[in-house]
Amino acid sequence: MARALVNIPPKAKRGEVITIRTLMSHQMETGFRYSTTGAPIPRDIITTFIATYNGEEIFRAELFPAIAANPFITFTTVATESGTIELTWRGDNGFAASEQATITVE
Amino acid sequence: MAGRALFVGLMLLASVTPGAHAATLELPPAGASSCGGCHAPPGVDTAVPTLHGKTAAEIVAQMQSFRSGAQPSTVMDRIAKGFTDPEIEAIAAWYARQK
Amino acid sequence: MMKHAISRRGVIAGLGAVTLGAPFVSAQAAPRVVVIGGGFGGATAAREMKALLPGADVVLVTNERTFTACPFSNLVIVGERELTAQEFGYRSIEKAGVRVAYSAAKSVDGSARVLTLEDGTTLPFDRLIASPGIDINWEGLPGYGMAAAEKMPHAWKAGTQTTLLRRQLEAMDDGGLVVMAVPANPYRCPPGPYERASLIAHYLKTRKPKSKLLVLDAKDMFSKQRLFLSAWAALFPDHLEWVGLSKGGKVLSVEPESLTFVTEFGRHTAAVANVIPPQRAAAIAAAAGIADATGWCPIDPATFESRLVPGIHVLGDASIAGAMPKSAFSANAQAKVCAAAVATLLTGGTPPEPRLINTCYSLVTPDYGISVAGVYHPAGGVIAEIKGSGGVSRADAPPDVRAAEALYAKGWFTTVTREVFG
Amino acid sequence: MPSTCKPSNLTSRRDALRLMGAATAGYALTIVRVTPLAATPADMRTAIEKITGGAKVSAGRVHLEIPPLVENGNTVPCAVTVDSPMTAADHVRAIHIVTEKNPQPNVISCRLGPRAGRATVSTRMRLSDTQTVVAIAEMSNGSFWSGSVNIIITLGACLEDLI
Repeated sequence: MARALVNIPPKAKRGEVITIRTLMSHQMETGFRYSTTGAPIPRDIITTFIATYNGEEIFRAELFPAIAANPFITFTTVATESGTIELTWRGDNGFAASEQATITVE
Repeated sequence: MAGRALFVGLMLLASVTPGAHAATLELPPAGASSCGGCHAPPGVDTAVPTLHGKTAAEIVAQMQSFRSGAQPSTVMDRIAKGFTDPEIEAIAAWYARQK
Repeated sequence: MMKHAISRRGVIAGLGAVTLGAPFVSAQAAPRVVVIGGGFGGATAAREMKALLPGADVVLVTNERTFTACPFSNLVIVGERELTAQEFGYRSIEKAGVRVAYSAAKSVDGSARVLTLEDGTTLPFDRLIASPGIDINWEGLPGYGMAAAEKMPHAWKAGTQTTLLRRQLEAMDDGGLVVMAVPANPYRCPPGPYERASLIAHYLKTRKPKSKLLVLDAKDMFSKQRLFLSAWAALFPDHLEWVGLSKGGKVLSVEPESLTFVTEFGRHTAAVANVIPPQRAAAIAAAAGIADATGWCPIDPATFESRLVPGIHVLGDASIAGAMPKSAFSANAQAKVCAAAVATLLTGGTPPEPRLINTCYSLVTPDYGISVAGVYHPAGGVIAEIKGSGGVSRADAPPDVRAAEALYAKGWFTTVTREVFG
Repeated sequence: MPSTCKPSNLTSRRDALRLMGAATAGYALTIVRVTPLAATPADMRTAIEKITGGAKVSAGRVHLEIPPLVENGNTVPCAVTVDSPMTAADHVRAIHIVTEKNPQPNVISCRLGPRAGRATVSTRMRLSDTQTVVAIAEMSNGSFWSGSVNIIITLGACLEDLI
């Protein structure tokens, strides 16, 4: 279901600061809207984004309804060693998705 | 145009107060100047009909039926909805005076 | 206020100076209006100004002797029209009594009310109307610049760029990938990229059916989107792919040597590359002090007078015109309203509240037209759409309605170019 | 018009779209009415106090990069960069973005550390109106710094109601 776009460099030099771009498809329903019948549309957003590098947390974000649909988050990290970068999104109504990418550090 | 120029000139000649001058300019009513972007004077051959030579009553009736949807249209229904009856009447009267 | 000795009385031949005197002006002075920009906005304003105030000394400043119109230039790109059909001169405008200065506007002294041209001419004015249009923001897209535009044409100012893109499409082997980059708002002609995408897809489908167009867009939403998307799905399912912002469509940089587009999440290499770059008000706007930090010109919505420099009015693509899009139709409509406001101010009156109309036609194929229209008025300090008016063509319209809109599009171009340049 | 809409007259579909903005291409909305919600500068101050625990916030070191003129408040690109060496001894612990007039002031709160290498994050946010956006950085020494920028939101000219 969930569709993610991730841009992590496959290779980097040791100590290099790399940019990680992420986008998760999600409508981010704000909870501030009403349907045609006047009933409030319940909030349905991604609330948490976590990035780990070989299991160690390197970045975390708490998201609010003011984040645009299809949350886009870009951050940086230092390429320390070869391994796996894992990205996890969690949200309302049990939303959970993750993406992995391997990076080779020379 | 020549008539309007002469008119403005004469009124300026007879000027009294600054405020009087605004009245001497014969400005088209609100919205009317935009119409000429699509509606050409007679002699220009396009798919869009000319407004010159129509009576004010004809233009008013047409605009009202565009606005109500009684007259099917492609774009004029959307434009007619931006004007009140008095605005349409003013535009129609102004076009009826154009030669 | 007239601060300058009148040196151009000779220009206003045929009109007795006495008829020109307004009470707040020295007795012999003709109001001097200088208009920057020979496009739809400027040329309309100059002509309308002269028609409303025949006694005024109206000077139109344009750096080209031939104006090349952008509307319908997408048909030129795909070989359905010749560039000469887009070209217009200023002879009729001169005949109407407007003096035309063929030079570029260089600087404006807003307090002394003098415009200086590249050729050194100085033009004092009582009111300046600026309709300078856009400049490409050459710093706005890394990798893109004037040299890159020879390899990856923008074709967003009609002329040699238009024919360059056309030649590249004609020279492309069947099976090639055409890639177009579309910027975020604001830019000239909001639906323009999508009309161009449609017509290129139509060209590929009919002439080079193994080829495809990839549109990389920095937006998720665009003008007439639903109409375009449904037309593309029906007409060009194999020839046009649109990638919006949230699908990774935003182009971060280009590599002109290899015709490569670098997006947030990938790379695309083209056989033919069309980069529609970020834009801003033409350079004279910043030089005149009428552009703000946004790169565009804030205005009073009733008179188009600059919020930054009194006595200068700004219209057309360079202005921040609220809900009105940056279109030739808008510029033409705004110019007439602006000229009326300037004429009223010069004769001591209070400009009336205007109504403005815009209609943007787009061609999906040469015989398939769609449109968005709006009626506008000043509200709350900006130009706002009148509630309940306007909108886009019906989604379920039959082919004869689409064909009629294509004809109306052509009718509009014929009429407006005749009104302005004919 | 965005810059003139009072909360009480946010009733048109276009306003609804602009304010709440879940619409992406082809996504059918069923919304006709928008609740008249808008935070106040006081709400923003409260949100900031909650972030800082009442500590003093100094202006500076935090740079917000947002286009000054935005036609579509649904998707406003935003980058925050903080002047920091990002060493173990001296780094940014958190970056927060808050708004003045959105229905809820908070936009995002990011936790980072020296492993980030640079103190910079980007996202895309929703802005309900022309307003001030504030970014706050929490440093490893416990100090708070902020930068702010005023963003003009205009109605997306020529934009179609996707309803």
